[in-house]
Amino acid sequence: MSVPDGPPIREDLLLRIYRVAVLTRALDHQLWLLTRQGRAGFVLTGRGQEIAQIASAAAMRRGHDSAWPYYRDMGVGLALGVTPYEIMLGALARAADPHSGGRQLTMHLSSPSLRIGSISSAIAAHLPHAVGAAYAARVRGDDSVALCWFGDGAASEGATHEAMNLAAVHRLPVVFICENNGIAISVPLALQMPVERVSDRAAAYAMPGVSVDGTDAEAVYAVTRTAVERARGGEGPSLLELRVPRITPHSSQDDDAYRSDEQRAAAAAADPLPRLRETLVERGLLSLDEDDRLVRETREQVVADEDLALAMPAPPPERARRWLHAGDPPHGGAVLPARYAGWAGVFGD
Amino acid sequence: MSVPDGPPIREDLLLRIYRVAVLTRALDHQLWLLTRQGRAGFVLTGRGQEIAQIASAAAMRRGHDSAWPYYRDMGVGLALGVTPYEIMLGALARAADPHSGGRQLTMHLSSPSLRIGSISSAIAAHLPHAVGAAYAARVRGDDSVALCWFGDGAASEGATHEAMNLAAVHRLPVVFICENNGIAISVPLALQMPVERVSDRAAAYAMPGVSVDGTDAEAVYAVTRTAVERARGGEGPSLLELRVPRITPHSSQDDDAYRSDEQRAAAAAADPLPRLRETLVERGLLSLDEDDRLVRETREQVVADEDLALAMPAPPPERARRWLHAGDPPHGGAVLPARYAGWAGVFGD
Amino acid sequence: MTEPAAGRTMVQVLNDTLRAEMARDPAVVVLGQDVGLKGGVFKVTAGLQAEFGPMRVLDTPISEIVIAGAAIGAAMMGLRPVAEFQFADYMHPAYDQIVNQAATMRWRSVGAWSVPVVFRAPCGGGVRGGVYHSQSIEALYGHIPGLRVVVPATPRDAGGLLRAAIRDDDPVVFFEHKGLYRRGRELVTDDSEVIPLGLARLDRQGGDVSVITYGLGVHLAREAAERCAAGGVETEILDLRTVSPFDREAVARSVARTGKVLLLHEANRTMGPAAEIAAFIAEELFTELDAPVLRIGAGDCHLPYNAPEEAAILPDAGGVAEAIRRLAAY
Amino acid sequence: MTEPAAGRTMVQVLNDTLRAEMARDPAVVVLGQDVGLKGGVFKVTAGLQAEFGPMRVLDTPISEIVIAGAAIGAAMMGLRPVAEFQFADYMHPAYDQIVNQAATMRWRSVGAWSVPVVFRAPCGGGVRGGVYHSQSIEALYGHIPGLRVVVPATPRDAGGLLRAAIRDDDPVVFFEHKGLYRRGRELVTDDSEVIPLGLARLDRQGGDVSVITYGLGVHLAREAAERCAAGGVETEILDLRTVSPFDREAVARSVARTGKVLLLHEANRTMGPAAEIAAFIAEELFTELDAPVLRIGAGDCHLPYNAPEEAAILPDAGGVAEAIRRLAAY
Ligand SMILES: Cc1ncc(C[n+]2csc(CCOP(=O)(O)OP(=O)(O)O)c2C)c(N)n1
Ligand SMILES: Cc1ncc(C[n+]2csc(CCOP(=O)(O)OP(=O)(O)O)c2C)c(N)n1
Ligand SMILES: [Mg+2]
Ligand SMILES: [Mg+2]
Repeated sequence: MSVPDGPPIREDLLLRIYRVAVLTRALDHQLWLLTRQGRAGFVLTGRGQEIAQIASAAAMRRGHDSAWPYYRDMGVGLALGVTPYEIMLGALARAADPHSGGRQLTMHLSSPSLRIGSISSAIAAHLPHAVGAAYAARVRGDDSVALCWFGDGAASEGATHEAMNLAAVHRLPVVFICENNGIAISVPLALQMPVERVSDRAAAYAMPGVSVDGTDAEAVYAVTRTAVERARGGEGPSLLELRVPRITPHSSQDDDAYRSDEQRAAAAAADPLPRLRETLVERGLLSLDEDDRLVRETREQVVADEDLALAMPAPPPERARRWLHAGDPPHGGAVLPARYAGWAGVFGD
Repeated sequence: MSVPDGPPIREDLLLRIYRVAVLTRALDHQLWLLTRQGRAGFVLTGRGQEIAQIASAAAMRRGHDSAWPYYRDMGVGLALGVTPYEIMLGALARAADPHSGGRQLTMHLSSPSLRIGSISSAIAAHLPHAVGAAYAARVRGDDSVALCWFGDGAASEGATHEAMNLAAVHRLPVVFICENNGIAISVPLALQMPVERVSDRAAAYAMPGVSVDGTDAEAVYAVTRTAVERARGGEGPSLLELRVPRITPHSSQDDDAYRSDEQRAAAAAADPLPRLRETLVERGLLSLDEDDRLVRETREQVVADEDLALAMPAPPPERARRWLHAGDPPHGGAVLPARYAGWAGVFGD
Repeated sequence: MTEPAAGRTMVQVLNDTLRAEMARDPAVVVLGQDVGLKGGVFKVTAGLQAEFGPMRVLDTPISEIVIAGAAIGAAMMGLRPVAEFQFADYMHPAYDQIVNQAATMRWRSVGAWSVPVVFRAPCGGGVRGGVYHSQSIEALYGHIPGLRVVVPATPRDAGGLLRAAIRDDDPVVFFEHKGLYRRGRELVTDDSEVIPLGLARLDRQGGDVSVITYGLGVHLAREAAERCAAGGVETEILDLRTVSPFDREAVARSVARTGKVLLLHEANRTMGPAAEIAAFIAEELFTELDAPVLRIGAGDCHLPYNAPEEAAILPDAGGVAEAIRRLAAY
Repeated sequence: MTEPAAGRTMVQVLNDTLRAEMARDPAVVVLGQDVGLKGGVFKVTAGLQAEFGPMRVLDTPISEIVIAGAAIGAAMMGLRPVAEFQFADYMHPAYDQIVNQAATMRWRSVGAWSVPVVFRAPCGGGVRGGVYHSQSIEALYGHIPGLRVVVPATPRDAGGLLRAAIRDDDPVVFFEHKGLYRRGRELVTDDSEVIPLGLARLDRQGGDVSVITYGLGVHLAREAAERCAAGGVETEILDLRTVSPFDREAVARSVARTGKVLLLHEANRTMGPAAEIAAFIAEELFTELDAPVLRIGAGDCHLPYNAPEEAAILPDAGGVAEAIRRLAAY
């Protein structure tokens, strides 16, 4: 089965997706720098997967639909309104980090207000949560959809099978989005699954399965939009495969030695940002000067966030056991820089 | 995908399958009787699934291929050479039961010599074991195949997905055999999976998936034989769906009240034994007199086994912790009645 | 509902409590295998699907991971799921969801997410259930921060504790001993009673020896206490009700009263809950002790289907009485 | 192999031991995530796939259930699999296979089937790993009949114990503390040493106080003992090496020598392994005790990524020294 093409993307949206992609890339760059400098302990980013993440997130109804991303989904977070400052706070394990108070590794987002589930490092453990969120929507009779992002390796977990099966049996409003970067740390797709495409799995659950080039913003937006509307309309879950490159090593603790120079070069060559920039320039939506300014200003913004975050305190030791159970005073979250007043990621303006 | 038809079944084999089916049914009948009389604590049998079990087991190379049945597979056990006497010993929780020494519930077979894995009550937990057995064959370079039987409900477990995926990635010699009786205790197939056929799952693992009428001995034998040879030939795993009726309640502790009279009547009407008898009679392989004698003698045999088993002692309390670890004296097994000298189930003579 | 004169069994009280909580709060849902049409293999959920429909009482596939995981996600979105596992022995496939997800969610999100789920399962042996229908696994959850573990001993406690567990904003693992489901009836007149989690109940007074236990152990202790009373030994029985966190004050008070303690449970002895309580006493109540702290649990073995071996592994009233007498004579 | 003058780290010894056992016995195989081409995220399996091929060193999908389950089935067919979980924190999805299958197989088949599998996993905190790369979960397996649980403290013990675990005919859960992988080197001259499971090692002699511990705890205890020695307090350190079953005789001898015991581990305190040992002492060595049995474990909490909170939860040498002095002064 395959999802028919969705509505054509609005051009202003395409530009917004690019802006968030530039922001994601700038933050990504800065986090790797911080780690090399030893000021952050660990970094893991989604370089190469930004467009897939942002364009799919752009297809949801923000604050209404729930998002269940995984650790590589910085683009999803920024698209939904998480600020770079918060991500800096988390990467630097600062007390004010509203997502985990510096308790979880970098990029483990969590935001009830943005309806972003708490990311767990445990692969595929969140797919059942997304299905539970969709079940809750059914029970309560609201029309929210649960979108769930995960990697190709996550498709091998038993949890993934059980989640997709239950969602399909009851036609629950879930969109399963696999960011297939062809590898799981060092394990290539051919050792992960016997099928050509992750989307081939959809047939096992009688749900639509679509595979698109995850570096193509318009294609990603279209298929996600269609799957979201389908879910909202009571027609059940879909499985989307977004094919993307993994440009960096798995994480700052990985040497990537298991990939050949050619493989790494091929991944780098598949970088989706230049491609989207070209499209925008061709269509006269962005001039190269505007792009230069955007890139420069974005980098300045991220560096400013970094300086602010670096100045924030680490969690106090006596806080360690707080929030194990209900009843503790609220964390309070982070005071955002003024520039983020009304900030709403790709949905801005 | 679908497996091409296998070799036609040898007619003498068809008769043997029937003989074991009659034996399975007689034992089944006697076990329910024992339970109603309160002399056995619990009974759970596969009435309606015998032909599917026996004809599929008949397709394996006995003592060479490994068998990983589930609790309902009395037919598989008897086909492979387990004696009714042993099953009686187990159902009556006697010390001499060679399969579990009366430690497991009825029909939880285990026999290294017949290469039957130890049945666990835990649904689908044995599929990974079958895959491990196939992996061992690959490592050791022998050409044995692992056959694994399970129910439709077992298809929903994460373990099932992980097992099928790993087997398919490495084209391991496994045959997955789902006895689809359309229900899991009280949960109908439509609440268990969104697909029409369990065999639809095969596409997710790029393996052949075939669905046949599990009351048709020739069809079951043919598809299993083909899948076994395929596995032995290094072409990888297959998924077979054998559609069968569940004629009894789930077990002696189940009231079957969740099924309508019509549903129960339909299951009874799909009984595979009369069908196979007809075929045999039509083909002149069995006369009604011969059949009467077979049924009578078989019942006498089972009753004789029951009397013997009833006379055997229960396990001594001081044995309770034996065999928790290596080093304890062997169990020793059961002394079989003389009539079972050379007994080899469907492979007999 | 009006109380039947004869009182109610634990199964009836659990069923009535679920029904009342579902009627009271539309956020309460029940999910699990065979919980709907069949009403559960032990009938704890009987009649609920007919009353509340197939979504609020969901018959799930045989998928323990997503039973637990969907309950967690639904709880994060405002529901109060009661997830049933058909037997405690079949909770293990969901272990990751319960210990790595439910138990960590609030802490790892610095209080932002709540997971008000009750993970229910029938537990316990002595019912000829064999290896996979007999397990007592409370220790596997008692070691995990962020979880509470409850094991009721009486119909009244079962109702009051389940009510508290459902209304609690954090995950609770709730074990019901199969051997207690229909073991006698109790008059439960107050159908709104909420028994706070973490509070023990003094089941019997007696100055010579304290038996600290829970679940089926309470009934073994009662029987043993009767036998010992005949010989003039007075036994105090403390029913913990909540195994983790257990009621340290109540334990301390009991030890102060008798100075002699027997810890009892059906779970396997080694690294069982009794070990924690014994360690607590040896560490903080050392000077109060007049005798060694004795423990009785199952004999560190799986439970078989055959009766003689099972009886040899499980604790019994005779052994409990013997230990009480040993302590009294110390 | 010739021993490098500087000795070897625990990672090197584990790697050498796996290589030697695979060369010695063709039935030994290694399976897990990233164990082949990458050689494991901690390099414990480095170079093995190049030497023994992609089947005997199998890079599996991210499927913990079948990693454990296939190891079990392969073991039943005569192999001796060493199944690696990338982190102890990710063993939980395989919990059912390990406790309901591996642990019960021999017992439930009255001795007919053996499951000689080693379930290996890096464990432990203090490495900024956060909630899912820091867990110490030995208690979750120590409570299960049919399993042995091993946690080495030194490179030599890691090699000798892993060798014993691989050659053992029953399932062994083998935890390696990440903080010890590269913490110092040890000369390991005998590459054939098999250290029997269940035997403790006297790590340090001293008559005043016994610290009974294992894994990283041994190193905390050593540091604390040095500090206390300055103040004239002599500390004995007993390294259990095997957490379950633990060496009761060695514990009894140590208690007899000092009469004062501190139990120490990094696992969470409540219902941790130390509780079992404390209960054993309170029950069977009561008359030998000259002081309360003290326990130190992690503060019953998940472990965070940020350093200050993590340090507040984990045991440290300072706290251990304090407890030793408290006991000495008792
Ligand atoms: C349950 C579980 N097992 C193992 C791991 C270790 N691990 C962390 S990331 C990773 C690879 C994930 O690959 P994939 O799902 O393709 O996502 P990607 O990192 O490629 O985006 C693994 C195995 C884990 N985090 N959780
Ligand atoms: C892991 C696990 N969960 C739940 C159960 C309880 N249970 C026993 S039989 C059964 C139904 C199995 O249905 P199916 O797989 O279709 O086999 P059938 O009994 O229909 O032959 C269930 C849910 C179990 N044994 N194991
Ligand atoms: Mg990947
Ligand atoms: Mg079925």
